[in-house]
Amino acid sequence: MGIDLVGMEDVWILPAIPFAVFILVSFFGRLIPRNGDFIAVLGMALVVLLVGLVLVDFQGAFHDEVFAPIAGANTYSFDWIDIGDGFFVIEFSTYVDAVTMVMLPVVSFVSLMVLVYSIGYMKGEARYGWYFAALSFFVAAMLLLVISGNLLQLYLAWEGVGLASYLLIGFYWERQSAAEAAKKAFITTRIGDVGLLIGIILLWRVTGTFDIQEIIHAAEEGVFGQTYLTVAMLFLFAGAAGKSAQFPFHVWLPDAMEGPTPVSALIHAATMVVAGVYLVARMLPVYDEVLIARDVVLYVGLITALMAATMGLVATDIKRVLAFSTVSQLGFMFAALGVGALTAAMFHLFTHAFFKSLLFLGSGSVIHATEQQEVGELGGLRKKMPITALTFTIGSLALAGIPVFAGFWSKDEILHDLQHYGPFAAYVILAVTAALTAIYTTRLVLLTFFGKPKNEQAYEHAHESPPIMTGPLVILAVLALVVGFITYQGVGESLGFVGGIGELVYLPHHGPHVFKLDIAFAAVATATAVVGVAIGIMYWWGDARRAIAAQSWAPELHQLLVRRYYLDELYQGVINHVVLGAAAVVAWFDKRVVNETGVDGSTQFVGFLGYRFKFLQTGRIPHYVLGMALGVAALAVVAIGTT
Amino acid sequence: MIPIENFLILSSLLFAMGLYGVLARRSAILILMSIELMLAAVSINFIAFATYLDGEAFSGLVFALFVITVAAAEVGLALGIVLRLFRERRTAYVDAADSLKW
Amino acid sequence: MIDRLPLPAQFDRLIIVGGVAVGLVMTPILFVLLALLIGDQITAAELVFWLAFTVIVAGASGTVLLNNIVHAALSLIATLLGVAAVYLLLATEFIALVQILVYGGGVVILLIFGLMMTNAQDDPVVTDGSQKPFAAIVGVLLAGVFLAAVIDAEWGSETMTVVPFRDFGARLFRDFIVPVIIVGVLLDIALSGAIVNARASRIEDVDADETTSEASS
Amino acid sequence: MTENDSFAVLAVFLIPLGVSLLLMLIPSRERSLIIALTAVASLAMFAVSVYVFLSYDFGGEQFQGVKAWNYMSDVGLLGDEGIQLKVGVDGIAAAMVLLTGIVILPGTWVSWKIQDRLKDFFILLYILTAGVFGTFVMLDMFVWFLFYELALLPMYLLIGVWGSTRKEYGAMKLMMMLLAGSILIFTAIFAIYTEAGLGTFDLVDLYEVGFDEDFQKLYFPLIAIGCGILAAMFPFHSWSPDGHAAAPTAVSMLHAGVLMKLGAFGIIRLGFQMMPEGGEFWAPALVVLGITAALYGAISALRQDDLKLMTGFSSVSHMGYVILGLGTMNVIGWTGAVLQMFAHGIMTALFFLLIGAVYDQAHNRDIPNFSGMAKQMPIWTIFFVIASLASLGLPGLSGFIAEVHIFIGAFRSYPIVGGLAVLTAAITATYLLRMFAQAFFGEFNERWSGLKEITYAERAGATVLVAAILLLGLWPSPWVDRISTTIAATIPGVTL
Repeated sequence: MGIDLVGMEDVWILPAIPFAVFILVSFFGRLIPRNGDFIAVLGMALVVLLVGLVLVDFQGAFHDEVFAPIAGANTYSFDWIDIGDGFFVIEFSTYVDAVTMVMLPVVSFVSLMVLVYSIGYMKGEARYGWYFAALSFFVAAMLLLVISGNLLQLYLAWEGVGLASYLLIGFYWERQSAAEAAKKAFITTRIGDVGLLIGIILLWRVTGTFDIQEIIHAAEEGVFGQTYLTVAMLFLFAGAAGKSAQFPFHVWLPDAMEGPTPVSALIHAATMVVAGVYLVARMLPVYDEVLIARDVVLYVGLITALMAATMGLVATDIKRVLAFSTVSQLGFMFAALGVGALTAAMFHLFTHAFFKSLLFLGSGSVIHATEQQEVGELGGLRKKMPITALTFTIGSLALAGIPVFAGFWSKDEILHDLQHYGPFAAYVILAVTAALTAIYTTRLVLLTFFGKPKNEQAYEHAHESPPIMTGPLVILAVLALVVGFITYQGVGESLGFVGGIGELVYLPHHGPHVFKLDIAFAAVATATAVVGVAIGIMYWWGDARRAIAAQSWAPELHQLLVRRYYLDELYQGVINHVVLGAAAVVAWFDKRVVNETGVDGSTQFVGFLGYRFKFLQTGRIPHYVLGMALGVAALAVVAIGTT
Repeated sequence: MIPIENFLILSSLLFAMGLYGVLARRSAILILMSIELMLAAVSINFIAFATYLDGEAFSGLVFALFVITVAAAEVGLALGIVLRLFRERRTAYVDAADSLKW
Repeated sequence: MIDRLPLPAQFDRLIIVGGVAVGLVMTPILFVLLALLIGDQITAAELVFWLAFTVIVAGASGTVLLNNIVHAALSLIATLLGVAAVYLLLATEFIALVQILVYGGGVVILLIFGLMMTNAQDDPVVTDGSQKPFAAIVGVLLAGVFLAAVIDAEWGSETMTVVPFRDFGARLFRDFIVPVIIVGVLLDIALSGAIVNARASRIEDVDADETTSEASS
Repeated sequence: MTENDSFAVLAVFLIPLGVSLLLMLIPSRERSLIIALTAVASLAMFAVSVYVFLSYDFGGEQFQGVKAWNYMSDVGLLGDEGIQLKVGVDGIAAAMVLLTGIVILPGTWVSWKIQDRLKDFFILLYILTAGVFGTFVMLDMFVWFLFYELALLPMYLLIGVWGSTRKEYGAMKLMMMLLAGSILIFTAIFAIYTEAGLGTFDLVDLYEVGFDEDFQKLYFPLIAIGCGILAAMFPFHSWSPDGHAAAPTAVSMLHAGVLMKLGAFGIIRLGFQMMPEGGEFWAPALVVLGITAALYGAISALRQDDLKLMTGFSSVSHMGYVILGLGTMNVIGWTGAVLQMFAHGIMTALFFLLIGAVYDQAHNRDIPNFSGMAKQMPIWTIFFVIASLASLGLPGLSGFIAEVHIFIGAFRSYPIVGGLAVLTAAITATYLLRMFAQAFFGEFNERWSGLKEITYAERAGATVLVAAILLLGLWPSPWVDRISTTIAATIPGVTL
């Protein structure tokens, strides 16, 4: 009974709940005790519950073979706009398939964890209620995005999460840096969104529909021209790259750390930034039709992964290291998608969500305790904050790709697929990146929790966070430890699925594949991770003297990384000189040419003529009479001449 | 019997001379006189047409009569204005009255 | 003002100059016309017309050309009398009579009064404006146009209609009574206006006006 | 709509006209009476316009609520029917009537703040409103033009007397340019009348004529430019930023919100409906002008410091979308254009309301002078953010609905132009967010600690507008249905 109550056709309820919470809390938050935070948490818990029910229904449908896991179906739709009797239709439609079913638990569960955690973290902040309202709004938009059956609705939700991100990055808007970061994030993603919208419209132009599945069918049937489809999919990817902070749009994500830390955990690590990955995964059958576009995805992923990892090596802000890490890991996912490895990408997305949100929440716990974000001011905190230190370390090991931890399985899968389907260089680059990941992760853990405290005052001040914060940390740590195992067929079956994630999430023409641990390959991957950890320990254990030596070994290189390859400066320069320069030229043109020459000029011309002609008005009667007489004479001459 | 053209030629010449006077003279009094010439020319035309071309020979005469009458009134009024001008500007020259300029 | 006017001397000169001028112009024309009349070339009426023509043109010329304003005014009288003669030739004695009475007796006298009240000084004056050449051009042009039109046109009827004096008066006061009354009112208003305009302003006003005009100039 | 609804159509312009006459009889010291009267009037206009909009049956005839009164029919010169007072609405007009009804509501409320000659202000404002309403509902070309002018002329006094900053310059420039446009329209109107030779100014009859193609090509630009000046079409937009900057709040709201739409409406009514072939011939030019204006206005706005100037250029940019949408010659683009007219009207009215609210206190609206205003005036900021989000085309708000139609319409006909149009939306986001970061966020500038939160009247007005923004953004089909069926049925050159 309860199981039938909410099925796949009712997924529209999922975003509706947090949206209702948003309305309630943002308008009436002041009237509710505790500004309505518990409403947000309870609402989210309800969503998690419903997601569970939907999941059960999905499994049932899967077993009954009501629909194939990938083909899916629009489970619910109504026309929102209809022009010309179905010629141009914008509909509201929900679509559920295995990819959705990966996303839904991630989004809802991490959101619940973050909301619970926030009760402790945000305690006593101004705009406490607004925080929960905005977060609920974000979740609503994100859930809507995930269940969208058509691209325009997806775009709507896409912009919705962008808005939520903007509002939450700029939560501390009194700080100019926060305001600037919010602006930067919004504008950068917005530029990507231009591409997304263009891509959507280009797809519509040929197929006449926004429905994702119909577009995929059309692409598979070869309705599109190859070049046309390539261009369209590249535009679409621009949107995905913008939202997922891929090169060259990655600049906004490190700055987005100006927002409250739980926000970074939820939006800028676990959920929103993977929307790009989700979009490309959703459209992957189409990308498979145009390999050039898919290769672009691969290369962008590779570049981003490597670049962000190197930048992560030198970052000193605990949250920024994690931000670079996020960018880098998103690069991993895109690289996997770039070789058509849907399973690997979604699997990594899944595990990454848990351990990266764990890491962010852990860093939030540290910041909450010490009010310090720079690793140079931290150190030795494991004694003061044992739970945080332990969970953070688990998350780090997962990120580094140490076996058993979640990250190992998914990263291994990606590397495996790259080795098989991609160019060899791509595999090498990602392997190196994996090693670098291990290095900076180790560095972060060592500098934060080990060694001697560098700022005694902050250290003295530090204390373990309250249970409402450590509780989510522990839950997430457990998950970061175990979720990787769902790749195994047996684990999947025991949970009620047909098998491991590879048998659930796959492209139709690739077919399901049963995970088998390739011991040799896994050993190589593990060795890479262990070497990375070892290098990290070697350089940063104790007083980090070697690390400083390495820094001074090539100061230019170090500076290059610290300044993030000067890309921010480049963009700022382009904005200052090219965009604002163009704006200045146009403004000048408008002021001088259009207004002062064209408009004022014509009035001045008339005025000038008037000034000249007024001298005809001598005021002397004889002159007027002469004029009159001349006129009469002229008229008389004309009259005579014509008769 | 005198052909009508003779009268018309006479009035044309008279009118043109009057016009010349109006345009060429500076003194307001002389301009008034020139206007009288023009009016006389017009009256001649009226009467000539009435006598020669109109069977009743009436409207033209009445018109001429009114012209004369109105001319008298006009001269009276105009002289008043001229005197006024003279008082204001110490001259009766019309080009002194140019406060309408620009 | 009046006593500064050198009236007697002017009259002397006027009589001499006027008489000589009229004599010089009129005598040859008179002789020619008489010769034509005697030779049956023209009728008496035509003789009178041509005489009147000569007087009118000469007088009008004098009016518009003479530098001396008084001479011009006297030329105007001659012209208007010539016009009266033309009216007589057109068999409209009444209009001729009115012409002489109103113009000769009224208007010209008024003009001469105006002259005396304005051009008090005996100084040599330039009575013609700077646009004299243009005036000549326009005058000649217009005269040319009129003459061309008059000569070019077909005038048809060569008979004269003579309206008896009595009929004229009867119709004037029967059919045109309203215009006549209106003209009467107009005259009245014009006279009042003339009086108001011409009446001397109070001294202060004059002074004020002068200072403002100086300031503005 | 039933037969009797034509009285509702009549009422939309008779109410403001009657109220302005009534106001003339009230002594100007009776402030509260004036306020009460205008409150009632604004609500009445709102109610009637909502009724007109809702009762328009989009499955039925093109023009509904039609009713004609002849009053110059016997004049031989003008023909048998001559000039009539003929009213009626189609889907486009119904939407525009609703827009006016919505905007006049807050427009009236915020004007109660005016201390100086309140009565005269309202008399002129309501004459202007009557003109606007009348233009939307008139179906007689001559009377149409009469009301068109009636909507323009009070503007001069309203700006010149109650305006701010360079008000004489702004008022004069606005008036001169708009009247220049009127001359073109006037010429075209009489050319049409003569060419048709029907002896009537009845638009419905004239639509049936089918003018000669050369005639259409010659006279369509006259209408397009003449009305385009009022729609701030590039390069005739110059009056718009200065005029808006100088105008008092309510006038800016009505002007940018409604009057500019009158221009685009005129292009549809007299241009495309009358001369479809000419419109088709010149449509590419409209596309070029439209996209130029959109980009140009957006880029210019990047450099503006004055809030009102920025909004003015933003209006130029958004009206560029309208022109672009009309130029696409397909139903989607056209629907988008009309929706954009509505959406921009609401949103820009909200902008000017809010700018006016702060300018009244601060006597300053230079963006760099403000900082951290969200601390002092949070409600104001929230409203402003909503308006800006609508302006930059955030989905779920009115701007997106309109823009996405225009983008898609543009892509159908001219893909490159469509791409540029989408890019413009990003530029819009850039200048608005720059303004946010500078004026609303960051450290609070203590200089403005004396500023008070916006008044309750302003809050109420802003709420009405925000409600409209959300309604159109989330439930667009009432608008889309009415507008798209009208367009598909009545504009000959416009295809799906």
